Amino acid sequence: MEYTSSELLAVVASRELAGRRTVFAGIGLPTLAASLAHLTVAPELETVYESGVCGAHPSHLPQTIADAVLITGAEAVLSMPALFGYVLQGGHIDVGFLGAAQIDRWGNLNSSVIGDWHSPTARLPGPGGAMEVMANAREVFVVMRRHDRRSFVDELDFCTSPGPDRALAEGFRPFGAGVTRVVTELGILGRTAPGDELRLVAVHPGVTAARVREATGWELAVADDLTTVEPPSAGELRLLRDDVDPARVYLR
Amino acid sequence: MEYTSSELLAVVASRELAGRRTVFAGIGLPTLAASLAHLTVAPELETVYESGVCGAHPSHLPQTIADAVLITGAEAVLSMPALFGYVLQGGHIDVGFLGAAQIDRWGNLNSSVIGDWHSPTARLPGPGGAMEVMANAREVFVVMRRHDRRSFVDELDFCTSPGPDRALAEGFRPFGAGVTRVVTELGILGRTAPGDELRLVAVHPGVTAARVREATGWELAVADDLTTVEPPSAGELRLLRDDVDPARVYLR
Amino acid sequence: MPRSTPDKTTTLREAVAAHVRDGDTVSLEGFTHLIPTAAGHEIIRQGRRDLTLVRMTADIVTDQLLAAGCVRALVSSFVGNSSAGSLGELRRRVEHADPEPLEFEEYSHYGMVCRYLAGAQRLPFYPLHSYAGSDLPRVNPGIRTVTSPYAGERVHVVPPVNPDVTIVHAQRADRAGNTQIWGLTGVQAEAVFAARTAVVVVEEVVADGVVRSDPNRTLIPAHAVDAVVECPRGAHPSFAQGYYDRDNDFYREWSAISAKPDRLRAWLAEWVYGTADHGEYVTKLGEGHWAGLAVGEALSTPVNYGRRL
Amino acid sequence: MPRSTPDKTTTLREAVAAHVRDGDTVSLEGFTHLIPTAAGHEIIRQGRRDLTLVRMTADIVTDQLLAAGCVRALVSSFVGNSSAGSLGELRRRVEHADPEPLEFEEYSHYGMVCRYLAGAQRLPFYPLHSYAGSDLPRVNPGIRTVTSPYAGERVHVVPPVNPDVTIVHAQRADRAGNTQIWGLTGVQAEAVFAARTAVVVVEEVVADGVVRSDPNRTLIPAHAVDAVVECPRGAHPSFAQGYYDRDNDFYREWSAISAKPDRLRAWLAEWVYGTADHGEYVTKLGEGHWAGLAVGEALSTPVNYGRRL
Repeated sequence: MEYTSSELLAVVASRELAGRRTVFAGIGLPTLAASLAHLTVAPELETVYESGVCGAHPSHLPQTIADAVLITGAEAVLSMPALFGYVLQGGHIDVGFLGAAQIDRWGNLNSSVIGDWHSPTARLPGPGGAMEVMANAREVFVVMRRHDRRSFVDELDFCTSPGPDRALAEGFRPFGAGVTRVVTELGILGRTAPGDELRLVAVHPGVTAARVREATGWELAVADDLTTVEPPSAGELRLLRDDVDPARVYLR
Repeated sequence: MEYTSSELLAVVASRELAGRRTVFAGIGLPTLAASLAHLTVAPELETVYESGVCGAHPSHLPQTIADAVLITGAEAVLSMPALFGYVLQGGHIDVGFLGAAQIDRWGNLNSSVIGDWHSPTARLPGPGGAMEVMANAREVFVVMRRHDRRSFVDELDFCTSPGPDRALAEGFRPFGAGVTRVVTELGILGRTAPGDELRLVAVHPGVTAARVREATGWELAVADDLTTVEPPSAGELRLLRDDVDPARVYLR
Repeated sequence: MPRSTPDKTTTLREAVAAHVRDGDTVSLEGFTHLIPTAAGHEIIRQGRRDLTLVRMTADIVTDQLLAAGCVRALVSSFVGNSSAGSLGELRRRVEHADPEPLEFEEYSHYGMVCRYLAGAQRLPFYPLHSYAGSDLPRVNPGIRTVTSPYAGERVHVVPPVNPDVTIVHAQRADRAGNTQIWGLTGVQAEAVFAARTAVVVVEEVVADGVVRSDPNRTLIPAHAVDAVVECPRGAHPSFAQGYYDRDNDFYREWSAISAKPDRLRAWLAEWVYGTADHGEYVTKLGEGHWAGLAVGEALSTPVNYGRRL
Repeated sequence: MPRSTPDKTTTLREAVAAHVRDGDTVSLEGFTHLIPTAAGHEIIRQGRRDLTLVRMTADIVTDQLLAAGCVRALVSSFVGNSSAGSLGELRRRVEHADPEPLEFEEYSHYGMVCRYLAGAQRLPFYPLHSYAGSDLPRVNPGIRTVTSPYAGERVHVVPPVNPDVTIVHAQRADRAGNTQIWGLTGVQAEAVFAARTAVVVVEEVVADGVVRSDPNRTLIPAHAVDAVVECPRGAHPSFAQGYYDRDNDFYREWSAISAKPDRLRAWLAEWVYGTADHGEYVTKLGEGHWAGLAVGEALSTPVNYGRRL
């Protein structure tokens, strides 16, 4: 079956949620991935949103992390002190999904500025809760639609959300593993523990390691056991199209 | 009109609530005083209970600070982090009512032990939230039914809830004024600011300053303008008996 | 024995006139849900200047306050038009000091929450784990560290924020200010408790009995509130759970409106300066528009608080 | 798209057997309301030893656990039989080490709340204003100070508490553990979030739809809960708002029962060891007794969560 880039990313990310209990999801691809995982590899997965929603059962696919349809019928809606303090900082999140404008080889993220913080070329939205997700989730998955040298950089313009290596370097003991998976249009980068660099662990069908290295702003290491991503199955695609996003809110 | 000691104390304490917006009340005489004040000197007074209840409108006189009748029909019920953190420590309480086993001349209170803390002669209930009320209410009223040398002591066996003088001596800037009024079976002791000792400011009809000094464990100072407490009026007693405590739960 | 509750109801015009002064630190909270837009518009109409605006998610109403020249400094953790695009005025001021510079203090979401928590609890600081390794403390001297007196580890801290005035929007309150919110409750209670003065704007001022039938729903008790304003649909283009839905089209439109300074100012002239109050703004949008944001019914199952027999 | 929620329901016997081990730090919370008495009795029946019991208001169930020899150490902020009198066993152990000593760590109420707050938030300490000038820090080395990195003032701090297991009682939960509490909510959510393992005992396990009709009422989300136990009337002699009233007579009676070691032990033999489970305890009390604690109806006014049209 044919599939789009969005469908590929959603399916690949959903598979990574196998066996996880709780996921902190943003809107768009992470929500698609979590919703598909409910139907496939992680039926009991509890999706938690920054807005305070735990265990959403929305009637429609949500358009924001605070969409009214996420609240009606949810299992719990918590205040932000409880959500950020007890749930996230308390260590209850297995996987957090994040995006960013820039990522480096250790999985540090920039979502604040392009250029100098004091007089930026481009002012981006900033940290939001990403810094908290990075510091407190057991691991972080990054989904980046575009894989190019503007986003996969040798050096961040600004480090908004630091991985555990930067925390350790400043003498703080990190809680989680930081970014362990980066899913892009070209393949999957992986990393297991503080000290590790992100390495190319899988490519999508038809993509070469050389092409991924070319699109990456640092000397990207390639895993010895580099694999090719299993394409979305007919079953996965059917669930995604018919059950998860029948109105094609995010699937294009 | 004749009146009991409980009625006298409740009426005298209620008058002290004139013009106050919020009172942190325990059960018994403080609740009677606050309830009477609603009907007399402070109609808009909001009564707050340690249990989390704000603005109670009970159907029956409550028997504990957590009585179910305080919750049904209340204006708000808060969690303990909100009650202690935001309301009390946040500085929203004008007057807190406290009792104690021992009080000294600066209004420091002991509710923990008689004797040594490590091997006490009598283990008392301990701080509860009294320490928080003392530290965070703008002022504290103490109601002590018995006025004798066992309770009004030269030196506390243990200081559970310290007034602002002790905080200052340790280099902490206190928030409230500490104990400003002590209402007893013999009269009223008063104190206005850190550094002040409690002084006898009023006696009940028929009580002499000498008798109060005799019942007090330190050299009790007497105000130059010592007054005699105005006895409960017929109106106050009627409200107390007919409207506040018709079942005679606390009025004996 | 019941107290007679004070009546703090007033109009938005009077509340802003009485409680928001030039130079004030003003907190407007509401995380996507219940954003106090009507209050922001009234601040614009009354021409307040030199405000320090404290708001976790600086979004459309922030861009409008900036464009109207009300704001000297912004304290925030997310400066974007949700997922719908950019805030044009904010970006011009930050990127080009156009038409004037903007002082900007950046925190993370939880950093902002903790600033309110410290403010509400009268604490000198509040600890959190967010900033270890980030560049943010390098550009924000407000973010510091403290060493634990137990195992000796360091932890980051943020300072309290105590706004001169906090304004929040809610579904309902009684006339004394006991305020009930459902759906996303965000950080509204903490922002109110942290403030020296608090104004609550509500969809409905309801009878005392409605509030008292469910005291656990009261997130903000009366003693923390100075003024209560009834202002239906006052959160548009954001939403009020159970009252009206989010105007997602307007969010998308705002990216285009705010991209051009002239177009943004024309919008303000028409929709804010050109309306006497929020009632006119609501009417101007038209009932057809509101019909598109209408929501159906999904009632909570009542709980029994019990009654002594 | 909806998840299929896990089923965590079990019996009190199984929950205690699985989650409470000798030597554990066990938190039982509930401030006057919703005291987890049935869970305490089951711990006694199963003969746990050397527990460190963490409980703000150490009251009747604490005295019973002490008398049954389950508790080595107590962490508490109020050790009394509410306003009804004394806890005989606790006083004997503290005043006379009779029949054995009791390690006792004393905090104030808010100090305990802050210990749970620190535990729930994985913080190394939590600051508060309560202890300045008190003798308590002299006898409790857990209470320390930190200097603010802003104005330089000192503030007291308490350390986190992270119980091995927290057990709370609540009105209702779904089978996954989404727990709804109304009336006094105390510090139950924080005690659960602070714990490594959490057991929720409820008056009723309800259908998912009941909980989901009012998600703001859920104070404890499923992911924080390991076991859900349906145990009606499990809070007696305390109360469950809307279900049954407080047994004030029993509180008064306890002061007499606990005054004499023999009488206390006879009470345990009859009412705890002599009943197989809480169901038998409830039956033994008799329907006449329960009729005296019955409450009438005072329903909350439903709120509308809204539905997309």
